[in-house]
Amino acid sequence: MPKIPGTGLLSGMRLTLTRFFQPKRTVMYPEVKPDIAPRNRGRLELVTDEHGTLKCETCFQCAQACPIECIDMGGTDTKGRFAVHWGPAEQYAERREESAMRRSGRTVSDAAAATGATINVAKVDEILEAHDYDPHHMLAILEEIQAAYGYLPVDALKRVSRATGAWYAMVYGTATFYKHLAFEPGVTRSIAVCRCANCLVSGAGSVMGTLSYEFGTEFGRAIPWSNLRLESLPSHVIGAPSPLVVIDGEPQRDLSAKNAASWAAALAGRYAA
Amino acid sequence: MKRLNAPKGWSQLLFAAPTEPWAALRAAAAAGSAGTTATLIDAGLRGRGGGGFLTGAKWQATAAEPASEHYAVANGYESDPAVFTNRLLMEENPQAIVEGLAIAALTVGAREAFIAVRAEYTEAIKRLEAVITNAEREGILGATLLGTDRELIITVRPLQGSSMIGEETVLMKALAGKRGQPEQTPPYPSEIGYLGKPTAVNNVATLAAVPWILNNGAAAYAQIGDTAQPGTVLVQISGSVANPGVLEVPTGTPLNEIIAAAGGTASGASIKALLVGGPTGGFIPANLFGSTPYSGGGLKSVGAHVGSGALLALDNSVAIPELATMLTRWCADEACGKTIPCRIGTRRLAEIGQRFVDGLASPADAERLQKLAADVTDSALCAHEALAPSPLLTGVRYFASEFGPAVAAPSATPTSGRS
Amino acid sequence: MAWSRLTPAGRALAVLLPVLAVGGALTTILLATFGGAIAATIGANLPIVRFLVAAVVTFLISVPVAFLLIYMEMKIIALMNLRIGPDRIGPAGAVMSVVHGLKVLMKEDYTPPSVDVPVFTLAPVVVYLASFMTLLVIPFAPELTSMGFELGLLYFFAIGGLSVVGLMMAGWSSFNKYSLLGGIRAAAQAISYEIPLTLSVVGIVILTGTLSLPKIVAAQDGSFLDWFIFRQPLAAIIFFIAITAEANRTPFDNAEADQEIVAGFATEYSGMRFGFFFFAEYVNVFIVSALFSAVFLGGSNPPIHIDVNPQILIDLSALGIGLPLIAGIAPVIGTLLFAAPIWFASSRVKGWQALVAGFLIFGGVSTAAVGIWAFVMLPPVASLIWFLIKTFTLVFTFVWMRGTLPRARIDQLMGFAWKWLLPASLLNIFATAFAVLIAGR
Amino acid sequence: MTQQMRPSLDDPRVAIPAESSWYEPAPIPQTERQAEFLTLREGEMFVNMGPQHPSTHGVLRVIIKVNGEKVVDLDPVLGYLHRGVEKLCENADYHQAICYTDPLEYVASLFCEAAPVAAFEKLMDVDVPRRAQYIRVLTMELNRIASHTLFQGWMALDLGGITPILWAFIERDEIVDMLAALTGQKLLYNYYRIGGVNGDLNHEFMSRLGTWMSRAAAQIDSNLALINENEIFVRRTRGLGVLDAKTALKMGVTGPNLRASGVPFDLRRDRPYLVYPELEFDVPTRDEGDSLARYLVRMDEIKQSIRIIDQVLHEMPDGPVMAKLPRLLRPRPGRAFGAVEGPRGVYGTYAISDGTDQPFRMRIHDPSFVHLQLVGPLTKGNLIADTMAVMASLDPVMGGVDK
Amino acid sequence: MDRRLAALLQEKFGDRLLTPVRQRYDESEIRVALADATDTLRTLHDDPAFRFEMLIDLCGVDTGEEMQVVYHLSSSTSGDWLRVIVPGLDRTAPRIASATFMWPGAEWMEREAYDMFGIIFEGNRDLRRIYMPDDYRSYPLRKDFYLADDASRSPAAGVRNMERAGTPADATAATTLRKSPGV
Repeated sequence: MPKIPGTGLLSGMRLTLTRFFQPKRTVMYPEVKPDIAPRNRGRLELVTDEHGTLKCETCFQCAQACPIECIDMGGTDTKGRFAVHWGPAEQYAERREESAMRRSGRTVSDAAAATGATINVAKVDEILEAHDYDPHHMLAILEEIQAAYGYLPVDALKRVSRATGAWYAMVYGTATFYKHLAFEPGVTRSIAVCRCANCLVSGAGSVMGTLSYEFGTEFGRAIPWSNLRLESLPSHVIGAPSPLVVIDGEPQRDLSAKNAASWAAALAGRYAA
Repeated sequence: MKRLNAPKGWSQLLFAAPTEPWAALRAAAAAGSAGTTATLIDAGLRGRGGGGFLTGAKWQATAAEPASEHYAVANGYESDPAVFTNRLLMEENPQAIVEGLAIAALTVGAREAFIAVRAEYTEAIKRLEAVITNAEREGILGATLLGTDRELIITVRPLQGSSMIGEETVLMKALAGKRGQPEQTPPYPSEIGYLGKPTAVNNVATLAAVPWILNNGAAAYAQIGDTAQPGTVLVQISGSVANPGVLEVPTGTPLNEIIAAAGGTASGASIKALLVGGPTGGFIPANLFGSTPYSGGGLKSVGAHVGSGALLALDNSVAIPELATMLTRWCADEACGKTIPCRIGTRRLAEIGQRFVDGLASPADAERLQKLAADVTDSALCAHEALAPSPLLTGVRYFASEFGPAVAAPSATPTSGRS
Repeated sequence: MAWSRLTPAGRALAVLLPVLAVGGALTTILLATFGGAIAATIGANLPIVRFLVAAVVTFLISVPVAFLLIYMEMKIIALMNLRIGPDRIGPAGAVMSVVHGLKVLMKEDYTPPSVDVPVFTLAPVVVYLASFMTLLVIPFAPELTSMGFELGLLYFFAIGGLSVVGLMMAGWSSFNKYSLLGGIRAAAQAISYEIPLTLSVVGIVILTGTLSLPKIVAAQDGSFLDWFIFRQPLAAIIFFIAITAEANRTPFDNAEADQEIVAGFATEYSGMRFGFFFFAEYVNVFIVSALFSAVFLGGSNPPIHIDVNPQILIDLSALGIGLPLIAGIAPVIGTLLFAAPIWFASSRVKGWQALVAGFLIFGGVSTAAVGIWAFVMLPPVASLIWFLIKTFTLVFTFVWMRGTLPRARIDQLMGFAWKWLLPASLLNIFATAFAVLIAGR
Repeated sequence: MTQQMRPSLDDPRVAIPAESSWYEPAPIPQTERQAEFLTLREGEMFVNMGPQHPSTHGVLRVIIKVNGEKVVDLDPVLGYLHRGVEKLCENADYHQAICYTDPLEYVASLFCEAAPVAAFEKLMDVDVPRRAQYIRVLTMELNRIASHTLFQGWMALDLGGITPILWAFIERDEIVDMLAALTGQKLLYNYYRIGGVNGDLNHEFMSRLGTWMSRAAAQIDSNLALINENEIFVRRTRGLGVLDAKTALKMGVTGPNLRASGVPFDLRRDRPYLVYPELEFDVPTRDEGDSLARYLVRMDEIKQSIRIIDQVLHEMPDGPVMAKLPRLLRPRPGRAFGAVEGPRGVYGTYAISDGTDQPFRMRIHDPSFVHLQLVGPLTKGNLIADTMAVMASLDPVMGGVDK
Repeated sequence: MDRRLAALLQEKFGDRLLTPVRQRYDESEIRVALADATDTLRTLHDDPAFRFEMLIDLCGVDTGEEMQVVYHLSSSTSGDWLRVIVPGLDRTAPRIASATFMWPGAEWMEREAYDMFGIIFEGNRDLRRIYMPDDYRSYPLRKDFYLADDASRSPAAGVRNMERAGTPADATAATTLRKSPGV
């Protein structure tokens, strides 16, 4: 505090007067928008790579790590093989609907949701009753439902979800993961190729390549224009030759490493006709 | 696929049905949890699923974990589509497996135990269930375990739909009816397993050895095969050998002896390499057969691993790069989709391999291959991912010539995967 | 034509026309008959009429003045804070304060339950009345004093003191502890600062021998050295501090110290009632500044007398019929004159833009010319301009202080008034009296 | 209590007329202290400040018992911002817990991260890379300056000066912007990780920092010139709310408030926790212990912080900014107390691990919480206006007080 | 971490300590019984050998089986820090003597401990809720106080992915969520 009273006030007044003439620091907001720092983490969005395809691989790591469980994810994996959904579903009932997966911003090739066929769920109830509504028997329940209906109707899945208390996302995730569970109705026949090392050595690779090229679909999916499914054989049949191709459970004996490709082409031709 | 009878001197115990059924179980009940685990640790029995943990220690940890429930699971699910060792074991010696599982359950204090089997193995399932029902009728298993008031329910759980189920964390989820994706370890299933409860998961091959150990003593077992991890393992040898089949081999047996046991090479063929460990295994060139013992450590040193216990003998007609690429593509298709490096990286690896096959590869590709493989292995949650690159890596390592000029000399070293 | 077929405007017209007709007729008749009498009465008591007119005028002046000051405060403090301040409405946001006023008008005028309704309603009126009535005696210019009567200074202090009553009323009737504290603070502060305020000008009264503001201003005629701020510096300082406290300005704005008692006496007020307090405060600022400039800064006297005596006699009548012609043509020609260079200067300027610019420039120039002419030729205008310059310099000072100084604590405030200002003002009186005795005028 | 009681408007025993239902019912005293507080003598009344009040930082509510303008007694009411952070942290794993503690003290949130991170690193036995330590010191000191500058503005604002707060915000904004360039966020940085920091220094941050450092000291000094010398300010704060060293220690006061009472207690020097022992700086103290001293001590600390930043920038080593850690953090069971010296005092986090990936118990100690109890003792007998001055000089932040 | 302090503590109240002085990281830790707590704190505060004049922190801990009160002290003469743990408070009715007689600043921390754990500090003049409203019933930081979303015991127990494993399926308000660390 200065000796002469009042000089402190006056020095302050002088300072404000100088500031009065100094350049101003206001940011004219609506016209001038401050730039957001490149490391900003404030925005949750799915980023795309240089080819325009989404980088998000729906690995769920973010959804599982999110401390406040605000991240809700859905979509298909990069092979388009199974649709998946993750999120705090127990807080939002509507997230048990498959629409949640569509809200997640990615096109969902969701066969179960596509076939909106309403079914009689009486059989589902029997199955659930037999399993005591225990979500831990989910696999068995789903297998029996498939045995009963020939495929997994989405209504049945919802029923299971509601009855067992498991999220629809969980039921759906389970159903889409295991290859022997199918969502396509009316797919009765299958062409299965064994992919064990033995068969690969003796030309299973060329068979697969030819078939998927001829049928225009990839393995593990049903062929759009027929009741036929291409799949890879889970395990080699003992005593069967290799390469091994099983059509509707019938091991094919008449092919070898030499004629694999031509045989497959012929097969495809037979089916196309 | 038939079972080959082993040459002289090879001790055979897995397929040997216990002379007196349930004696080992009674012994275990008498010895108590601590005693049993101590015996197993002395015997040095290690997991055959590739994990290589001391079974006794694993059971100790599981039993020590405080929880309202414990579980024991026998893993008879083979992820390799062309391997039938477990199947053969389950069909021929179900008694030992059920007994071993019962001992495990008794030791870890489980009241419920499962045997996970491929749904395709109908015969095996039938025989296992036969054993279980008999035991329950005799009051050995079931509500009254060995006549005591403890209960032990053993059920056979047929599973199918994914080759990932062979992985133990995935198996936990599959049993619980969940999406079959692996979990981070630790926590191991011995802490948080089936339904979040401590669970003892063992391969059937491991369990089948347990009754033998308890019957014949730890010392007898400890002096079989390799000292580091004693005992015998099941090996399925196929490909261009005289008579392919399943062998029971003491650990540490050199590869060439195994081939000899399988009747040597098929007529008019010369083995160029062995594919050890199924689709995710590694190639081992012929010049290493003599020096490579069939054991975890020995195979790791050359970039391969026991894996599913399959040996595929390849003759000169096989093009290593093509085979490796196709195997990698199989790995990519089987990927569960949890970790990005596995789902994407394996596919990229396959593409690089395809470039080698087509001869379009550049030196950059060889480098990228190594880097990417290292990433995939490091980020692995499960053995499938950790081992997926090994075919390409070992191929590049030992058969650089076939991969063309792009590969710079065998300098490229494979990264050892965690298993 | 039926009533129903009429548009609303038509209906209004149909009602108004007869009314207007009748009213007009009546007024003409009345004026014709009693016109002389009315004129006589007006002439008889001119002061009353003058007072009424002055009152109306001051009231009309006070609102725009308040708007102007509010804008000044917003803008100046903003600039001192390195901000830009109001800049959206009007040129440089000049209309912002008007919009504020409209907003206040449009807000709900809420009367909280359990307030003392009549007092609560009356308080703002009293405050505003007190502040704008003091405008009556401000000598804007020698001829521009609405009520230049004697005792003007006394009148000022008396009426200015009234505003405290209003604040007290507000504080008490609001049924709010903050308001109560605020009202009491205001009262205590006003009471203690009235005294030095009044005493500080006694010296000037001694020197001039009058209480009439115009005469005090007249007494400071001559160069700026004759201003009382130089002849009575101590009084000037005391007076300045005292009027700061009177106007409730920082650092003496304890009555509505928003960090301590939320808004003081105005806490419960909203809408236009709050607006009245708001306006009154700023009108006060203007008035005290005006008073200071009148008493100490020589009011409407220019700092230095330069007697330029230009004999510019424009005999408009000589132009005869040319006058309307020039009046009509001059703007057009001027506009064109100013527009042409702009239009030629750059090709990007469109014609109409050039014309608008030219018209504006012409307007500015001609206004400036007329202003200068008026300043030079008409003494009242010059005086008014000088007076306003001084007053707004003081207003700026008040705003400047508000932008700089923190608030003094209430007890320090009172202590300062009683322990320092009062003795100092007394000392000033005695010194002046002594000096007058010595000089023995 | 010896005086005979008069019924007063605020006396809880006065019956409230039914039609005037806008009174809030009088609280029932629960403790001896509250009962004493609620009894009114003649001429006393309660004035309720907050939770919405111009000068209660955040949402503090203070019930003041006044006798005229004189404060007789005062009772802060907390909890308007209570979020139960400790409970949340017990249900989040170690990484997530950090981002819960972040918004505790939104004025200096880096310190709220630093304390739990320090505790967790003790539990995990992690060695933080040296570069990461330097970056932490750098960012923390920047944040300290930002906080103190803002404090200066608040102090002046609570005393009625409106300009300093805006100038203070100009300074703070520059620091906030450069921290945003480094961490990505403007307020809740969430930058520290167990075993290091989230990202290495980037160019934008360094350039901003350089330009700021070139004129920071002068600019802040000239800002101070506005009120440091100001008679009104000095008269209002000098000798106000004097806190002597002994009381300060007994009340558990830390940080600048304690140093203003003449106790040179500074964790950075007395219990060094990053690379602070290698840096050279003074611990400014004052002996008066009044509001002015508390204010001036903080202003001196700004200079010291600039000094520290200068050294850090010169000695910053190269290397990694993150230690190698497992993906799943499961520290072995144990207890650890991590403490850092923040702009308001000691921020402490007391973490108990039970071997799982979540803290078993996580106690958060915030200095503002302790300092707020001083408002009562320090303002008794002063005026209402002084309540604000004292509160401002103690510089509490309600986000930290209410957890 | 100085052994001197450990030795000093040992010989000062060797018999009172429930466990030997524990020194981990840079912290010293002693445990005293509920009965000795007050005397121990007083000694630590007054004894010229210690002079633990600053109470850095006071907090309650609920281990699931018992309540604990933890004091963090700092010495003004030597820069030592000390953690005093008073275990063994009854979970149903935890009571302990207040520390305000020595550190008036402990008042609010004790209020907080009371608010969060229901620990009653005898001698605290102002022991009432500080964060929670006065009419609040339960004590939030106790281990048997469930968050809305933690391990909801839904029919889908074990199915929820983000749930914390190890929750007893038969968890009631009485059983604790997590086992005590025993440290």
